[in-house]
Amino acid sequence: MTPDMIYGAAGIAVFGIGLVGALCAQDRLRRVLALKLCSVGAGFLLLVGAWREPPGTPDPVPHALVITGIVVMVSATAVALALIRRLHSLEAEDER
Amino acid sequence: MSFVALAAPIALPLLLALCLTAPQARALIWRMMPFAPLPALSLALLADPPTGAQADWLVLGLHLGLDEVSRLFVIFTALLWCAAGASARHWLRADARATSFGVMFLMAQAGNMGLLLAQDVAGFYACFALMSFASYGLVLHSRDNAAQGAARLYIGFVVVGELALFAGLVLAATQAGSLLLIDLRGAVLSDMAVGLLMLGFGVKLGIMPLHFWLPPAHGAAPVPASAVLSGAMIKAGLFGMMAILPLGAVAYSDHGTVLMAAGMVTLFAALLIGVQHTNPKAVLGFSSVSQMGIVALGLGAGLMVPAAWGAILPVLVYVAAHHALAKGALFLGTGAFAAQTGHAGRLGVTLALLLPALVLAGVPASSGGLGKEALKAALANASPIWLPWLVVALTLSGMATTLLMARYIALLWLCPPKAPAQIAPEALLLPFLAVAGGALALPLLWPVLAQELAAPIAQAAPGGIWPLAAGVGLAGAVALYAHARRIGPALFVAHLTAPFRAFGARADSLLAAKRRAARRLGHAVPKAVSQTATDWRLGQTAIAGLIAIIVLIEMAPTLPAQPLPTQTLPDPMPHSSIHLPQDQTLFPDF
Amino acid sequence: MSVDLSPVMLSIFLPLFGAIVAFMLPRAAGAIGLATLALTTGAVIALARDVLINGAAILPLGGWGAPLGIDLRADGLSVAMLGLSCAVGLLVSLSALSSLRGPEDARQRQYFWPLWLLLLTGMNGVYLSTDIFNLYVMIEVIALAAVGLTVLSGTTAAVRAGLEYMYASILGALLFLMGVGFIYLQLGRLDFAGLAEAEPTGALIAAIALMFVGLALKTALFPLHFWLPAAHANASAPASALLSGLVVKAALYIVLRLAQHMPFPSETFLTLVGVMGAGAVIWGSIQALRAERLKLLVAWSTVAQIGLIFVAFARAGEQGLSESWKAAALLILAHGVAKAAMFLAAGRIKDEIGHDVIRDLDRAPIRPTLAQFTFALAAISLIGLPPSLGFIGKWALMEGAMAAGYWHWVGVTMAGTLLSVAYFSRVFAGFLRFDRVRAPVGEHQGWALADAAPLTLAMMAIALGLMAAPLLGFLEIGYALGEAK
Amino acid sequence: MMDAPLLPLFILLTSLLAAPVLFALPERAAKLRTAINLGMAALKVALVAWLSLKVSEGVIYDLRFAVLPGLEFKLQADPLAILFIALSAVLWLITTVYSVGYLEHGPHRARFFGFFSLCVAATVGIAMSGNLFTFLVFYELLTLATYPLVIHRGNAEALRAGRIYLIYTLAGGLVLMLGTLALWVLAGSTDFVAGGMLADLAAANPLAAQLLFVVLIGALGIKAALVPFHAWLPIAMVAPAPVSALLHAVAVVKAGAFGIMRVVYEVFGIDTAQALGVTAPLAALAAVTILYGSLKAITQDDIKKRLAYSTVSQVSYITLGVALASPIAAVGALAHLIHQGLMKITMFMAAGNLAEGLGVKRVSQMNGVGRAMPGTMLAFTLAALAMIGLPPLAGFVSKWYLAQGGLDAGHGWVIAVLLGSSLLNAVYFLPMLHRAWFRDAAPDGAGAPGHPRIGWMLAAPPVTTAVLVLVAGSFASAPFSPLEWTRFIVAIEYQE
Amino acid sequence: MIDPLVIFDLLLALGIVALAVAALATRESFAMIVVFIVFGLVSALAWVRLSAPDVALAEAAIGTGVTGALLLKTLHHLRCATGQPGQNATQAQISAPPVPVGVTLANAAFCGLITLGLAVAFLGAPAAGPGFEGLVAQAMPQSGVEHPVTAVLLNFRAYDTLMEVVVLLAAVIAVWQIERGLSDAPAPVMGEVWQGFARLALPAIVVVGTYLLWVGAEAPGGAFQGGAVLAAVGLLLLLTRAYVPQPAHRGIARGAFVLGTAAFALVALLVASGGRVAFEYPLAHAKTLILLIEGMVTLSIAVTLAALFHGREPMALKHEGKDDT
Repeated sequence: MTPDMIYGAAGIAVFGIGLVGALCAQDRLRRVLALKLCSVGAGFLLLVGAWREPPGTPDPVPHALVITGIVVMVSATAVALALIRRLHSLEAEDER
Repeated sequence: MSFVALAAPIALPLLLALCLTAPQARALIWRMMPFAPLPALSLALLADPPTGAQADWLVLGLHLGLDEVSRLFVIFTALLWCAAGASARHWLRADARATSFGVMFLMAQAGNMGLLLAQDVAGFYACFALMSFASYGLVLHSRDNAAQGAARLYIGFVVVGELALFAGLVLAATQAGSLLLIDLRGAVLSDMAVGLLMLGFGVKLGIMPLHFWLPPAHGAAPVPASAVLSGAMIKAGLFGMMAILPLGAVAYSDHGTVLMAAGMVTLFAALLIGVQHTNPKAVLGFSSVSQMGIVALGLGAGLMVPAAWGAILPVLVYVAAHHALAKGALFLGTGAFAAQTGHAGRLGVTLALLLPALVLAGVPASSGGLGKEALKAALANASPIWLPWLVVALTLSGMATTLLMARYIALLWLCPPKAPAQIAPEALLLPFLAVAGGALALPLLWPVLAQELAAPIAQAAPGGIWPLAAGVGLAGAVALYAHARRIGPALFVAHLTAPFRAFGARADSLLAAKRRAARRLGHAVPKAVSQTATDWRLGQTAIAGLIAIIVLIEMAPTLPAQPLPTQTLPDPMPHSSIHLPQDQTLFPDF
Repeated sequence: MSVDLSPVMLSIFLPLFGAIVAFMLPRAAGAIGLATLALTTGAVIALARDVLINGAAILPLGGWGAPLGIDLRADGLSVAMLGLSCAVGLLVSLSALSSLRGPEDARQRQYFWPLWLLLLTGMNGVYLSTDIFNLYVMIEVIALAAVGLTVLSGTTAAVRAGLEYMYASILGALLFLMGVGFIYLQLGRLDFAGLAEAEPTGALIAAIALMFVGLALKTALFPLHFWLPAAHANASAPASALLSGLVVKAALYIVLRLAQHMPFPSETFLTLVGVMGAGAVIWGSIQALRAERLKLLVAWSTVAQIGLIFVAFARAGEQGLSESWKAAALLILAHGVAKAAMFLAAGRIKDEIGHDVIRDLDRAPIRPTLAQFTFALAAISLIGLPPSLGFIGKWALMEGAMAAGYWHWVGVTMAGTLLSVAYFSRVFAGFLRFDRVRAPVGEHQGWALADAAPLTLAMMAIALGLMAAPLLGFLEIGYALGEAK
Repeated sequence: MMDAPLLPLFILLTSLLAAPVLFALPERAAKLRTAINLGMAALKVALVAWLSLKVSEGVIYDLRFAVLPGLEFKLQADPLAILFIALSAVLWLITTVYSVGYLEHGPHRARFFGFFSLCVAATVGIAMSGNLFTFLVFYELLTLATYPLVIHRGNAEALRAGRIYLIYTLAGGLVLMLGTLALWVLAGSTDFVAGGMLADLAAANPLAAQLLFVVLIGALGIKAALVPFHAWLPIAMVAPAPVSALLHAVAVVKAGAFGIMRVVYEVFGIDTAQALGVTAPLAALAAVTILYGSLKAITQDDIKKRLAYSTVSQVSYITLGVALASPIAAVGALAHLIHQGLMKITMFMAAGNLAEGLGVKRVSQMNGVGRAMPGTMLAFTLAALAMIGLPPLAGFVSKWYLAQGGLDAGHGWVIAVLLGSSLLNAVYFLPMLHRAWFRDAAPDGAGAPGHPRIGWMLAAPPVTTAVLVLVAGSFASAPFSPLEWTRFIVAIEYQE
Repeated sequence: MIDPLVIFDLLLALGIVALAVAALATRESFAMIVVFIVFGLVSALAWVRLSAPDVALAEAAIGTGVTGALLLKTLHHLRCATGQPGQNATQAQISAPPVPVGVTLANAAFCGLITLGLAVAFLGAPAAGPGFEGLVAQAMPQSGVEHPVTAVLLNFRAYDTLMEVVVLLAAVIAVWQIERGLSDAPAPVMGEVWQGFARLALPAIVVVGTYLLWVGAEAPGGAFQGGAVLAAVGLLLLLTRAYVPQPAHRGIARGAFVLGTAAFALVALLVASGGRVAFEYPLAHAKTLILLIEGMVTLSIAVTLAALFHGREPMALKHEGKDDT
């Protein structure tokens, strides 16, 4: 039982949960959030792969990748949320 | 072989005829009518030819006997008489002149049997005459104008024929110096004698120009009588020639030429004349004439080239048997047809009639087809000058017969023959079917019956279909033409295309309906599927499903090979160990 | 100090700088965009020449070299794809210049160019990349820019479709990222060369599954096509042309590349891919037959055609993969050019007639003849009639399938062809029917410079078929799938 | 005379390049359009004459470039090609004149003539195709170019006809593609080689070869209107008269028949095909088509429909001649390719004149039209008599050779088929002639002899082709006549 | 003998999974976002346990902080636009027919299967297997920086990082394009929503900022983390309306957005001379160049993130009607 196994399993579980949410959720915000969970799961996987038993130092490359992933994800989230807001306004207009 | 056995075939009918005059016995005798030829039949079947017996005490010394040829004649003649007798019993049940018919019928039968069995000139001639004159009564039976005319014509020809025959026999007997037919066959006869004999027998055969009596007579006689007239009695002419003329011994090329030419003419002229008649039985009569033309061809060839006679003889016997059965069946069938009261019955009988008609026309491998082919083969030995013409003529005669038969069938429906009142529709069927069956089965039965005489038949080619097909086509064309003439060409074309149009329209509407249904379905199903997929968000499910399926597909083969390596030490990859600094190669131990 | 500007770098960085400048100077965006496209095309031509002469070119960014650094690699297939994106991009840009001319389009114009140039950056980046994580970043660039283009028209339908597209894009990218994670876990490196040495272990299988489905989602392979028709049908014409002609091809290209380098999956998996493709062909065609609007029909036809490309990919099973990718690549190129032409033509028709309801096309008294002609030419290539490139692609597909004895793929292709005839002929009937118009028909009123670009594209789709042999030879440069296996 | 190896290409380009120019011309530039049309058509005739001279001298033309590795796009000018090109070039010229007159005030002329040119280009391409692949390319081009012509009228009926036409022909094209591919995969080549090239395949895998034959002939049979693939042809006659004329005489059905010829002679080879036992069924199918088409023609009242069914019947003469596998029959078949074209184009143009000048579209309206339009009807009469097969007209010559070929091949039934067909031809043509010449027009009917207003451009072409019908029959044995050229070809195909 | 840290890890992992489930299972949207933010912070904690402090920082600042802020802002917008603050507005919007339970179950079952398969694959993979650390260690001296993550981000895989910045640029362009001419939701004052956010986010920012400082002492900073912290300042400025975006500022904003990308790309291109390829910094100037890039990128990121939060392009009010068409 090392942290990499524990968190690896947790990461995959989070990814799976996120996937369920992304596929099943109808609420737009919730779908975005579920996708974010998936990305956290993917981050876990990479970090676990980078982890080395102390006193080894972890592989820095996946760390960089995860940071990139986080930034990419926040960009995508921002666009998706902007679309949600816009669509909401348009639908509200259409209803009126 | 006892004389009694040989005489019984003649005696029994005569006896029955005698009894028929007694009113008390009439019912019984009529019932026995079909069995009158039985002695002849049993004799022919049981006897071992050649056999003979003589009664010198009778006439000029009566010789009765049976050789291989006459045995075969007796068999089919007797069969036909049987059937005709059975048929006559019903046909004449309510007829006022039944007794006279019965007497004549039996007497003709006796004559017919007698001439086949007789082996001396006098006996032969007597029986021949008995048969011919008794038949007069049969022809005259209905006493109406047509019958009167036909009977007049008939008797005229019979008389001439008998005269000629008589003269010829006399001359022949003189020149042969014997009264025995077998001696006549071996003797050198004068041209005159042969010519007279030919004339005499030619009348019976109905070879042109001696045929005038035949169709009217066959048309006028009651059905059972026509059957025997056409099936059995005209064969007497053939038998006579075979029995008396020195065929195979002496060449009579002039006579042969005449006979052949007459046969050739007969073959086609009968057709041309026949198609113009409207009485189906008269048409059958012409068909008989035409068929006898074929026989005449064979005889003529035999006369011309004696060497070929050995091959021709068995074929002619066969052709005679074939014609007797087929034509007898057709006549009896005409009666059966006339007796039918319902449409279905008529249709059934017509279909059954098609069989003997086709056999007669020479369907390949049927008795007709085989006979024709065998004859062609046999004639190959005869005159090389005539041969091609003979072959063409025989071939075309198939076509012609087909045409006649088509005409006959058409006339059956257009001018149906009349049957006596109060006749049971099914009564005449049995004899008809029996004879028709005989005609059909002839190729199978013949080898059993004829033994070595059957060889040419067994070796004959089955014959070609195309004369028949051409005949059918021509007949169809003529029918169509007639039909078109009757209803007008425009209407005719409309009628012709009507079934296609109707079929087309129905198919179109069916197709259109199916197409509409398919289109509805084609609109509805994708719409529903698409709606469901959208509503249920199946695309999302597909994402997960696909990943799962691919993982399963790909992992399935690897799983058994790779048990879960949960607790195993990971295998250090080569390239990783190369790059790892030494102080970091610490792997966790569990 | 002279800067060493390799065409490989330029074909990525020129659009990037173009996007930046176009974003900074919205008023001149059109001119900048066009100039950028022209320059980029020039760079790609230079690159093509280079590749043709020297073979595949490799550029180790930062001088590190894989696996630590990132290599860019240009071989025949990459350059062909670059050429596709530039050629189609240039002509679509021309068309966009004329179609986004009005004052009411000011806003679209302002954003179209930066987004489109960023999209081009992303696509060119994909075609030159040799690193799977880099591919992930690139497809995200593409995704964001593409969604921006999708919703450019601003209608409710477009935004709704764009949102759905966004979800699909993010999910696809995340699946891909997860696959990258597994590959790292197994191999410890992320470059293509590393993949080639791999054995199919559990982690790699998981990676393949995740990455393939992620890419299939992005390229809208049936049954993951649900987002595409609405997105492509509701975008404005140039955007639709770019989305349908180019964007989906990026993910397809990655599939081809992975097939080249991965220890590729089993026969069963390939069959599954083919079956999905066949499903796309059938279902896409059926929906195209039902579609009521022209652009929707064209969008559904994209679904069908993408399916066909996957059929081409799977046409001869595992053994035939070393040849099958060429058929797929030909079909990708053919579809890219022809579909762009078709969407532009459909946009022109909609502009001229005022609507794009198929059943009412024949009521219009104005017939944009040239646009209709363009549409028909593009349809010829998409149907696969000779001598178009689409025909050559289908020929290659069926030839391989036949030679391998996979007659079912031949059947699918033929069925797809017939169905495409059926749905496109719906449109032709609308073009050529005149008895429902009361007013006199003005046939030649559709003349416009705007037709030039789509017409050129459509002619290219036809003419490229005659150049298939050299094209095929070019594709093979540096693509050593057989050796990699 | 200088030698130009690109001559076949030029011949192709005269019409292929004319098409875009014609498309681009504005609708009102009628004079310029006519000039281009006629100029190009005349140029093509001249080039074809030159080409045929060269080919008869033994010059070989062979242009090719690779489309895919090994797969070539190949143009060649062999005598068989010349035969077909000459037909299309001459008839294109005549039909162009006719079309210009026919469409004088009609709509969409730019489109019409553009596609008309493309159609001829495709036909010429089909003729000069050096392999089945090239053939396929032009075959599909022909489909695409004729579709707009068929639906030129742009109404519901035309569109329906066009849809059916498109479905049939594109399906045929697809099957042909399948067959070509299969040929390519199985034999490694799609080239047309005199004497055929499938002997090895037929020996190794007869079943595959037979299937291939069925697929290829089935595909080509759709355009050649073999029963049961003939349904599109009578429907497609909604097209304008010049289009129908071209479709029936030169372009589409002939392309199918020509393809059958190429496939039987130069892909399979007549000996191989016979060895495979596939020619007899083909001959039977052709015979059925001949009789069926004639029978259907009898019941049609619409003149063009009657002519269309007549085409179904007549074109199958060509197939029959090919399938009989006898050099004499082949001469008949090839000659009929030309003769039928001349006869049928005459009749369609005459029918178009009747419709234009008198409004007569049905047989029942034809009473007395002979007096109203004597020239047109004379041409029609000549062509009809030729169809029936009266000497010395063109139709007689081809029928004569077909009959002799049938005997030569041991198929006596062919004579029956030919006689039956001639009889039926008489049945459906003679009433038309009877009405036209011997009946008086109904005083107020559609055929009332008013003042038919047709210009010389409509009147002259049918007369010209009728004269050609007469000449081709009367001088059948003169050098450069279709018949003589045909013998030249057959000598090559049968490698005598 | 179980290491207490293992117990801690187990509990943390369980907590993470539970929070993930809770975030999706919570019906109320606001609560959902709150749970998500907690989840993000706990995950960041777990990442610290995986010796990835930089990543944890980035996750906390950007993945959780900025994302949470974006979500809350969107929720606020949705509620205000329907005019029913307090209602669960987002769910009221859904008019699609309900998905059958069977389909949902199938989804869940498939996802379970996938998770299982991934878990198997994960366990089958070489634990702590091969990696880049050796290569990185070898290359560090030439990278110009001391911190390996920074070296990877800005040197070894600088191309990725450039493209990441491009993604941000694309995002902000797209967002500006998407949210056009909308009348702003009622003034984003510190209502109940924002108070909730502030309660949770501000401490997080403080924690993050502190940790960033700590990291910064050890290595020359993380651009993204720094940018995020700066962005947080921007958010607060926007929220408190201390700064109201003006149409006139658009040019500057654009400049700020592209600054990082442009500088990065220019440097990357221009170093390619004298046998060097793109991104190959001359060793002598590597540190300077990287610092320059980092600075520019940090600035761009901060402004971009703030703009993403703000959403629409600032427009003059009079134009709004027109632009809406």
